[in-house]
This record gives sequence, C-alpha cells and structure tokens, in this order.
Amino acid sequence: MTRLTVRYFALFRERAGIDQEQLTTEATTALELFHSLAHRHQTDDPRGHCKVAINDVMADWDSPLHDNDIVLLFPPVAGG
Amino acid sequence: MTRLTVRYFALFRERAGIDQEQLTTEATTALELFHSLAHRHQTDDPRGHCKVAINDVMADWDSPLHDNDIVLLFPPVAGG
Amino acid sequence: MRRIDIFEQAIDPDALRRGLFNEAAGALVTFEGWIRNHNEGREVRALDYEVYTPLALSEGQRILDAVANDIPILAAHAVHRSGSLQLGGCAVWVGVVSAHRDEAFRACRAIIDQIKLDLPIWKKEYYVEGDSGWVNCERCASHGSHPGHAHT
Amino acid sequence: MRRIDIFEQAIDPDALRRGLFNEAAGALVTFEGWIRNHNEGREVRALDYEVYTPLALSEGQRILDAVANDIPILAAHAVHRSGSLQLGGCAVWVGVVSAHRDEAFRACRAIIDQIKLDLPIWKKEYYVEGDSGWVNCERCASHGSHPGHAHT
Repeated sequence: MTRLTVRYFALFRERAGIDQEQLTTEATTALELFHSLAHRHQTDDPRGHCKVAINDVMADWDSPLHDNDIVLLFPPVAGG
Repeated sequence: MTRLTVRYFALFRERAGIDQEQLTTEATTALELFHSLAHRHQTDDPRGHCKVAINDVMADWDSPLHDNDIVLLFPPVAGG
Repeated sequence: MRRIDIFEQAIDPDALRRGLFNEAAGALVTFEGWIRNHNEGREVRALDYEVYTPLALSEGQRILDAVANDIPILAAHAVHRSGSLQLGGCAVWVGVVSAHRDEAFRACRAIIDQIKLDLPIWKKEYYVEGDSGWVNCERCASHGSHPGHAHT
Repeated sequence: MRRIDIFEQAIDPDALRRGLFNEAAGALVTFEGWIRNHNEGREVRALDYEVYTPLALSEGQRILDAVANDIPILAAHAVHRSGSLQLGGCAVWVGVVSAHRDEAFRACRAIIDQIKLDLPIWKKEYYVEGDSGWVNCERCASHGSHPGHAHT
C-alpha cells in the first residue's frame, strides 16, 4: 500500500468536485492509480491524450509510485 | 531606330553618372539595349540577376521596344 | 535570453518585442494567439485559462532550450496568459530573434507548436448561448472524441 | 486588408499590428527585418535604401494577392523603409492574421521571401572602416560573383 496525494486539474477537478485528496492505494503505477480513480475523473484510458506528473516532473503512465508522492492528473491540455 | 528614355537605378546610376537619358537606338529588345549601354552600367549578361521594367511594368529581357518607352534598368535588388 | 513567463495580466506585445533587441539580430518573428469569436462552429464570448504554473515554466524552459539547441537563434521569449480573457485578447506571445530570417521563422513555429502540445494549460470557453466547455488539445482532437471530452 | 506601403519615416510595429486586428483572427505572425551590425563579414554602421516606389507598390500588391489566393488568410500588411537607417532600425515589417496559425506562418514567410526577391529596392551599406557597397540580392548571391557587384 502506498500513501499519496492526488491533485485534479481543469475538467478532472470539476468532475471530481475536489482539488486534491490524500489516499492509500494498492496501485503500483500511475496508470493503475488513474484507473482506480475513474469515479473521480470519469475517463477510461488516459494514454495519448491525458498526462501525469509526479512531484512536479512530467512522468509516464507506467511510472512507479512511492510513499508521499504528489501525483498530478492532467486532462487534455489546450494552451495557446 | 527607336527613341527611348532609359533610367538607371542604384549601382547602375552611380556607374553611369546620370539618372536617365533620352536616346535613339538600333536595339529591338531590352537585352540588346542593355548590351548597347555597357559603357554606362559596366555589366555583362543581366539575365538572372538584373531586372528590367518598361513603362512601370516588369518586363522580360526579350521584350520588344517601342518609341517613347521608358526603360528602367535595375541592378540586383536587395530589399528586406 | 531564453525565457518563458505566465502572466495573470494583459500581455504587452510591444514591450516584449523591444525586450528582444540585439545588435547582431537581423530578424524578429513573433506569433500572437488571439481569442477569436468562434471555435469548432461555436460562437465564443470569453475564455478562462487554467495554468499549472510550476510545470508550465519548467516545460516551457525545456522547449526553449531544445529549440535553441536545434536552431541557431539569438534569443527567444514566450509568454502565456492565465485567467480570464475577452474576445481579441492576446492569449500567448512568442518572439524569436536571429541573424537571418529562416531560423527565426522555424524556431518561433516550433516553440508555439510544442507549447500547445506540452504545457499544462487548459482552456474553458464560454459560448454566446450561455454554456461553456473545456477545449481539447490539438493532438487529442486527432484521436476523435474520447470520454474525457464533454461540453458542460 | 491586403496592403503594402513604402515609409520614408520610422516603422511603428505596434501601430501596424493593431491595424490588423480582426475578431475572426486567432493568429498573428509578424516578421521584422532589423539592421544588424554585420553582413558578409563586414561591420556595418548604417544603410541607405533606394526604392523605386511605383513598381515596389505594384509588385508588392501582386505578391500579397498571390499569397492570399494561395493561403486562406484574413489580412496582410507589408511595409518597407526607404532612405537612411541606423543600426537596429526596422527596415521591413510584414504582418499576417488568419484563423489558425499555420496559415499565418506560411503566408508571412512567403510574403517576405518574395519581397526580397522581387521588389525594386536596393541597399547601400556603410561600413565601420569608412567605405560602402551595394548589397546583392539573395538570388544573385547564389550565382556567385558577377560583374555588377563591386564594393565602392
């Protein structure tokens, strides 16, 4: 079990109804974590259009998770 | 014989020492005229790097000449 | 100079271009993204930009450094707005100076393309009809519709 | 708007960009050509531009119309200086607005490329060493040296 902080942005934040939460998870990768939080962000496969960052560094969906990580879940970006 | 006005620009004007001249020429094309004025502009083959305009319209070097034409001789351009 | 900023207030393009002056520069190319009155067939009246600034700055700097390593330029500056913008407002400004124009054109284009793909920035459009929606990124649009996209 | 001007006085890029504002526009790309302190290995201190204005305007308009027929843009404006410029001065400005950025980038580049090739404009450089010379066009430079080119 890993203890994390998860932060939701933009559409994900609106759907989750919260900015962030602390949780304990059995997920071992960012992708597993994302799937376990489908009730929050209401999104299936994030790969290709959603991004994840861990501790303010862009990460891959197969990145491992560690205690005290801050995981940022980004819906499709639209700058410019 | 054709009676023309010839105008010299930039480097050609400096070399010719005059802005323009009226002359009567046996040349039948712009290219023939250019070659006949080599003592003014001091340039051999103008094709590819020099331009010619007749009566304020860009022309080809093989354009025919007519009485009262105003022929503009342009050394290599360098705008921008 | 290779610099990216996130501005909460209006972008001043003239001040930004003057900040890029360099005696060795022969070319300045700038890109400005403006809020236009339509997007994907909807009439737009305003926008909100949400920016996660710490990563927008670090990703932006990475983009500028990568482009400057690839293309010989003298300086580049990119600025993106956060917060509310009205029609006609300047959402993003990119300026590049170089000795010759080819490099400035290529680098400016590469920077704005990467900014749009990589920076953690989200755009919520407010439509004339009264509803609103989060805008998908360009890469995602090429995937067609997906579950993460809905007008709300 | 598709417009070309020859200015005898300083170009004001900020006024020009504001003149291109359009509610349907999402992208503005501008190019500025600045007098840089070196050219082909020589240190430059100033420049004179000689322009044959009647043909510069008609050829410029032909270029703008051709580009706008080829690339869907909303407006384009090009301005070239005549007369004396100092280091850092703005010699030429081109601005293009379009709904999306690709068109503005491509059209702006095409316009400045054609301006440099086709407009009857000549540039005399004054060097730090005290001499001066007429600058060849880019197309001609690719022919190597020719009898019409000499530093005077």
